[in-house]
Amino acid sequence: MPFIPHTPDDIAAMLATIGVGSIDALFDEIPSELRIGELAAIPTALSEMEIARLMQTRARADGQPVCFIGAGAYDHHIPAAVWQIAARGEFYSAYTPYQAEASQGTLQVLYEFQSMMTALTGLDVSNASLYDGASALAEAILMAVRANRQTRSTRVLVPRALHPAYRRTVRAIVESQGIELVEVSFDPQSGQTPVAQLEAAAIGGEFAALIINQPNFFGVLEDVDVLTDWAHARKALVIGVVNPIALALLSPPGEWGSKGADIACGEAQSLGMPLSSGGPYAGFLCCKQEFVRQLPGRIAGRTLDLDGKPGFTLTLQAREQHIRRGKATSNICTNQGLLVTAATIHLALLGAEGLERVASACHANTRRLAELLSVIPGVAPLFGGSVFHEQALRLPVPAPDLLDALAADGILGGFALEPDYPDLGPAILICATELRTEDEMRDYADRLARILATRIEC
Amino acid sequence: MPFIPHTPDDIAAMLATIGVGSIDALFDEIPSELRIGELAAIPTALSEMEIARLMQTRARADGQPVCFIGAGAYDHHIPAAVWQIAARGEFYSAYTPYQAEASQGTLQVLYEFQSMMTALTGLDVSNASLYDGASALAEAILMAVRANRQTRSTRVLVPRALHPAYRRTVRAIVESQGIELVEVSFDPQSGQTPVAQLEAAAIGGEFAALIINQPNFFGVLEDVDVLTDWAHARKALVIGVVNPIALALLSPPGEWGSKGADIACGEAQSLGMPLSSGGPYAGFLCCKQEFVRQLPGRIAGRTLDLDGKPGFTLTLQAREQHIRRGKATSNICTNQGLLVTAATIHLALLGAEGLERVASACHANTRRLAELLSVIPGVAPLFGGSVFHEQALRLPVPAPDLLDALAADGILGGFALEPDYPDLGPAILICATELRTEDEMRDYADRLARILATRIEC
Amino acid sequence: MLIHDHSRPGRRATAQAPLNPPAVTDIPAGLRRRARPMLPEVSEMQAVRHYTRLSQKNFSIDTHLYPLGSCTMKYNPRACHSLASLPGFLARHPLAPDTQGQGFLTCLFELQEMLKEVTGMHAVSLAPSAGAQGEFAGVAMIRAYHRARGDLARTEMLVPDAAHGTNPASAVMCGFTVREIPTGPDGDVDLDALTAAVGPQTAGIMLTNPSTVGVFDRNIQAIARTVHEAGGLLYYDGANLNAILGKVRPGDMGFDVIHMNLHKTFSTPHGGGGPGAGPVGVSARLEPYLPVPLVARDGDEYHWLTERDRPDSIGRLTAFGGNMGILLRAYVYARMLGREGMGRVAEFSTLNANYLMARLRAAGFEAAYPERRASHEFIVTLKREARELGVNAMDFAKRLLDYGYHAPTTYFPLLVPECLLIEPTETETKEDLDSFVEALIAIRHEAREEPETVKGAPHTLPVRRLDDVRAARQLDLAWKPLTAGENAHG
Amino acid sequence: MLIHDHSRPGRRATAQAPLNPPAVTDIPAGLRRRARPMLPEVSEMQAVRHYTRLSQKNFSIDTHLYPLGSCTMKYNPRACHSLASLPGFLARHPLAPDTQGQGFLTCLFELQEMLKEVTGMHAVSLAPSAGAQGEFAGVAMIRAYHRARGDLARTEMLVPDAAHGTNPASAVMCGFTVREIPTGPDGDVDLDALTAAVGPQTAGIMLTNPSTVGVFDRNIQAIARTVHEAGGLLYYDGANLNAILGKVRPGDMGFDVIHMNLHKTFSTPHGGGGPGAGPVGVSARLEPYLPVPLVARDGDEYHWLTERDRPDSIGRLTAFGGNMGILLRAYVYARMLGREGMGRVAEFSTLNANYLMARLRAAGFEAAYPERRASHEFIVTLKREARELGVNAMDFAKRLLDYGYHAPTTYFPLLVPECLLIEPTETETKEDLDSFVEALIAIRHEAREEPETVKGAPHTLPVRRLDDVRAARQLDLAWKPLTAGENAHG
Repeated sequence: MPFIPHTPDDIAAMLATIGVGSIDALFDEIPSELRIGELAAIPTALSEMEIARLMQTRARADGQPVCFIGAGAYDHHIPAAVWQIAARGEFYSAYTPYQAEASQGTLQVLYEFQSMMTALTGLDVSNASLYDGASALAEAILMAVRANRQTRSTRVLVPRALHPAYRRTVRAIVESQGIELVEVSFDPQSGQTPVAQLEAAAIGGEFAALIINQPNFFGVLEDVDVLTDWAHARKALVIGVVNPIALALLSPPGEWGSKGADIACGEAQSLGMPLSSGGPYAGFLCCKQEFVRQLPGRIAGRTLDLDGKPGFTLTLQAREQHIRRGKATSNICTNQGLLVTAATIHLALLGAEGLERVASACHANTRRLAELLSVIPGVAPLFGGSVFHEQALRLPVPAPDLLDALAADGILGGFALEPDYPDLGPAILICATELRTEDEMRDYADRLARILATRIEC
Repeated sequence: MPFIPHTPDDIAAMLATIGVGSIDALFDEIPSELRIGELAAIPTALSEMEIARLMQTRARADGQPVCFIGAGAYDHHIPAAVWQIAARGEFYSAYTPYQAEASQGTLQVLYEFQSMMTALTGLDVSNASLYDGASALAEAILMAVRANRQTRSTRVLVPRALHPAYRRTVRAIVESQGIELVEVSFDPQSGQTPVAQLEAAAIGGEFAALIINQPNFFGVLEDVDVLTDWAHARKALVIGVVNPIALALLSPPGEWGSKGADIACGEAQSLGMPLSSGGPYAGFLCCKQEFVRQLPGRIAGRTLDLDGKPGFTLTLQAREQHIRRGKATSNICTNQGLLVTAATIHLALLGAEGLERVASACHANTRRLAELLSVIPGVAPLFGGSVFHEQALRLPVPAPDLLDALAADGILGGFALEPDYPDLGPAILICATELRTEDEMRDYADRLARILATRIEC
Repeated sequence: MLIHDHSRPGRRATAQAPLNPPAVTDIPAGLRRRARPMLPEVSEMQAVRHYTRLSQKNFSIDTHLYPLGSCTMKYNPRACHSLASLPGFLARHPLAPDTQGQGFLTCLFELQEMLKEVTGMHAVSLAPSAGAQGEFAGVAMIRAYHRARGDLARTEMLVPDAAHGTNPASAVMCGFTVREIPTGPDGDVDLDALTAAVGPQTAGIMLTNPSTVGVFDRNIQAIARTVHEAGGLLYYDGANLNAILGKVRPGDMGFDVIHMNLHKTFSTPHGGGGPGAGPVGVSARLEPYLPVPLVARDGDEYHWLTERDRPDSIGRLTAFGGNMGILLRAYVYARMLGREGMGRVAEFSTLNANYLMARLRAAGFEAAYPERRASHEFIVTLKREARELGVNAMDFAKRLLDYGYHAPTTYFPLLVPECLLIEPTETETKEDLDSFVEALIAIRHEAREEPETVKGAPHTLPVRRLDDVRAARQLDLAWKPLTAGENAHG
Repeated sequence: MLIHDHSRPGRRATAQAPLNPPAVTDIPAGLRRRARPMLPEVSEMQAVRHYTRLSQKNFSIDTHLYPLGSCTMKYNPRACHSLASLPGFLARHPLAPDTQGQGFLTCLFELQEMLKEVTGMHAVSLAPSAGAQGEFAGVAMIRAYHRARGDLARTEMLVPDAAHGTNPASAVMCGFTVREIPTGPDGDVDLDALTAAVGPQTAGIMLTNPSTVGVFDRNIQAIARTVHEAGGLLYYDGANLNAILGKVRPGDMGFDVIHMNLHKTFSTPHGGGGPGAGPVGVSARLEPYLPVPLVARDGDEYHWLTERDRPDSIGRLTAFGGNMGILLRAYVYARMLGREGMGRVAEFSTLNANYLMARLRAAGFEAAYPERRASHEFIVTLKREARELGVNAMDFAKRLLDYGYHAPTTYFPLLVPECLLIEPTETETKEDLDSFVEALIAIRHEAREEPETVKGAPHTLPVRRLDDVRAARQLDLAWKPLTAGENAHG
């Protein structure tokens, strides 16, 4: 009986104390016709040694290709200390800090995380994380619509240059609450979202919020000050969707335009979370002080104990589902605590200067890779705007097949853009983080050139 | 400055406090002609990301072949919990528990380890480990010579069926102390060390101790009761060299013969320590109560604190070098504390019944592998005696080349015996632990048959 | 001390960032940050020491009995962590082709299959990132189902008063109004009230069974009949699935859609508040609406099904489809339990709960539903102690911390006054349960003899009782430097 | 509680052993064990919880300032652990062919080369498993050298009175007699005494420089000359190498053989008492005697040299040639420090020591060698406090634990009364050193005002001061069951 400590003596003594003859008797209130027999479709138990062998075989099968995909999840260096500490039993196997006095470790980590995210975004407050960047944006939208008392509109402007999966996630989550998402096109030359397109989208009337992503899905930098001021002039709130590594270099949402964005959210995966096929990651969500009571999710606060000593506790619980039930700001119950722990340690190890080095190295590597690839006939940058650490490239042949061919060589060559943006023609989005070496980038360029040479000949 | 926390402000303030103008001035007592410049042969610093990439490449180069080598180091399952806990900073980065009150974690682990080793060996006391099994045997010999007040001999009988590397290690360590090692042959049919050979070796006069290894290097089980009584009848002490996994099945040294072995030692690697190219492992050393003051190495004891509460401390330090200096029982200072921590957790997870299952599975797998290989023409068991989890096999062609050919196929086929035992002819020592599967063993047999078919044809 | 208090300008963990990256020169100045963010500047050892010491301030499964009702704080096998952390899994980009993830996809597919079998549902999606997101997905599927049938009048979701707060919150998020159904005095749903409440406006009912009062609703078949006959669907909140794993299946009880909390029943780590994972299972009629992605099998190949393959899906709940590493942990756990181990989870968690309830009752504590079998949890009400001794459930809970036990859930469910919801789980030993009983007896004794000791508890933890009111009124949610300029060169 | 106290007959961590191994039938009954060994029988969670909680009872680098003189308790970078634990390294059998270990052998070869460079020695063997084994190997090489030259009269090893106890013990293990050389009042070796002691019987001298009194011996060149002229060799005990790394090299000082403690200078984990690693370096004339195995390079291939290749070697010190995983950790550390980082180790460990000494002196504590520069460590003597206040060095040490600091080394070296040997290492911050000073000042104040508080310390640890005399007199070295029969079915 793996994980079950009961000895035959224990069982006998416990049943005697309860006053029943068998464990089975404890289920006697369940209608007997509902009781099941053997679960035939479930295999018999494996020992740890056996499951280890199986998982090792499967993990090896997945290989370790050289990754040039970004598109919302990034292959960064994670300091060894991050997970050696985050995986300590006291963090790993604790739950939501319902008993604050017995959870000061977790609570202080959450408070420090919140502090770091406000420093990065330039906003006043942060929650203690949400499921991921996309669902954080959905919550940000719900929050903005609740918070915008000036327009009372349920329309939200969403750039088409926002990550397609984010747009899909947002739709799935917010549309059932009667929110209307209005799409805003981008400029096919620069890849930016221009004011003219905003004007066009806003024709339908007032709107509660504008989403600005910086950099946008194409890696291109938006003119955030102009966009922010434009939205504020129309009484809309501004939601910034930002990359935390980019924030080491880029103007923080809190300083966009003359008043700053109202809400900022994004994906914290870049801060110490392995790619892990898509999760677990963590979304972050920050806002101006005035909206704090609309902020969903767990929030840790600093307070005093009976002796006047500082300590930490979950606060503003009156917003939450376990108190307000149907009237809560959200149904959210868990956060991504373990990932927040990793992100907090990660940020402590990097500091602002380390984060800036990472950002600079990613930027340089992506520029270098784009340069190497753009030498190949038919390959060229798709947009003219400045980028952070991703670059869209035009291709002479359809991207999906090409990427499959590269993958067979152990190279993940990028993200195929045409399925989501057929109007752009064959194109990929590439990313070279600080982990990529000159050799790896040259190897990619060589293989791409060779594959394209074959294809174009045919 | 990785790992150095000093800021320019710190440095300035510290130098001012000391009253010097530069860090360099702190070295002004060192003759200037001794001061060196750049260490040209040392490469420039790597970041963690860079050294990680390098080490990953190198580790991958070493592959993960299927291992059928034993010969003193064994490929066992290690529960995930073992190293997740042993590598916790509080165990990993603490030192020898000189301040007992601040080291109760380590000290209790040592005490529990000692308790477990005495239970396994059937002896009264254990130390808290030595470097490895071979050096533990050297210390056991030194100890036996000191402890045997009846013979005052410095001769020790060493079976030739003891691991060749153990014999070499013992020689390097004890011969400078005037100890004479007398080799005892084995029976070429059974692989056992017979009494007749002991008698022959003992002709030269009294001897302080007899070494008995169970199983012996060939995996063969010795007739330990007879050997023990023979030695005791000649006033010699008996040193058992034992495998801790085998002790789940085999009679413990403390019960050998009518009086039991006096000392037992061995290699604890099988108890939760990765193969790791040969170390770090841990040697164990146990003895009867009467010899405890001759036992070298750290020993933890249970005592009481000022309030009468039980606690643990290093004890019998009067034997040790930091007190007795030139008169100490040994120069040993460190033990293998971290490995002992792993072994203790490992044994707690397995218990006696789990250990017995492991031992049984190893035994069955090795028997099965020997059966599969012995079907191949020219391959046959070398000895007739019962084995634990290793088996010597006669081969039709020299072993070293054959093993190289298997290694190229990703199979570590065993240990070549003829370099150490040329009189045995071409032969290997194989081992199949509980980790080996029927498929792996069949695969080995198939490949061996194929390779031999080619060789014998030629 | 905060990590910020260890910070000094110019201090760094140098090894952790690229050593000499080229300067960035081609980003317009107007888009650049003016001052570095005020992140802590510490050495590597300072960070390691700070967070190691912080961790020691937590209670956790690995250190303490943690009988937090409705949270199933059972042992998290360490192998689940190490095997989900194998490099091949950890390094895989979510947008890597399926061909480069067959090992990973095989595990997920088999997990889907196992969850189907153990719940009796027709199909499973692993996408939801937590129980609450599973609830949202489940209710959204109910909505999609009625809409697809043109049954637009069904705007009301029935929720028992004992339900988790997430239930009504999720229903509202999906655009439903909530009608509360009372719990009867025996702990089962009040059937008459339910019958009165159902109607053409009924979209469905959200039920936890065993419920949050710790009993299995004996009328579940009648409830299912009543709701189904009214045209509604049944939603199963899997928070308490641990109590019946391998014994009874929600699908067999008549549920149309369920979510499971893998961080409860399948022992993935709670991680200080998450991540969870909340797969949803559905009956055949709801299958088209399952959230994406799903893993499909095609001969020996596994691949993701996405929005393109599943046009009726309620959609995508996160950008990359879920807490994959958590799903792998649940998979490893499920394979180690195996067929024969699933039922043992229910058996021994139920045995432990009933034993603990029997011992506490024998010691004079009042069970909320003494005439009922406990499921894997049960409620003790301290209303008598509160009245007679002036020491309430929260005081008992805080004092338990001093005895080295995490407190049970307090003041939930809302319908039992001064309650402790106690869930020992199957991985705790009899002797630890016995010690827990002794602690509660000792605290009650203290409550009589020296009530201030209990009311002032805890006394032995890193902090004493914290002022939650102050926390909410004088909000301090983030460290701020004393003056904005001080750290500007940070 | 011992793990044995959690044990119950029949309890197990079932997942951890093969589920159904065949019974063993072919081992003669006479060789079989009659009763199972009395190992604890616990569940997996019980083991995890027990050892996790035990770990929390330790002070360690990851949790505390640990200024243990002569032990160099510096930060152990976490990358060293994870990179030495890569599966390719961990799974490698020691007897696997060299062709299947090129990655591993490359690292070791490069480590040998780096250690040569940083010590100024001609050749290095990584074989010794710890400092003491390195000493043994070093002295054995000195013995082998003299013997090979037929110089059999050299039976005496010179050892300063301040030396580590391992020095005389190692010399004796190699068959030498030990003659002690006094330390002069300024902390340097008494040159006159040395000159008087050397002669044709002198095999060599074992020196630590900087010495254990925390100063660099300014006469090292004269010492080398004196011993060499008498025909003896110089042995360097590398315990204090941290103080001079990248600044001065033992080879340049004239040493013939040295050992290094990688768990000190190269920051491999101390692990609660080990494993260490004690590579030895030698001048050219001693190279033939180096312990095996050694890594050699042949073009692009690396391979082990063993007894067969090195007939004059003093031999093998462990069965498989050393603490390989520790050597890998040292390699990773050395590469992260790099050329430029080696000297910084000496600079900042020396800065920290001198700063701490200056602050303590300013606070009125007495340094043992106030007129000297501290090396990376220094001695404070509390003989005045002991005399005037009746509170001795051990009391100060124990009380420091209550203040959250591991104590310095106490009562070593033996020649300074009531001494604390304090080594802060380069990885501690100025502010932590300042707090340490404040703690010592506070304790001295307590020693005046409430001496019993200090003499009764520690007060805040898991146990109070332990009775070492009782431990040695009433030996309790292993758990034993109450009666032999009780657990026989265990």
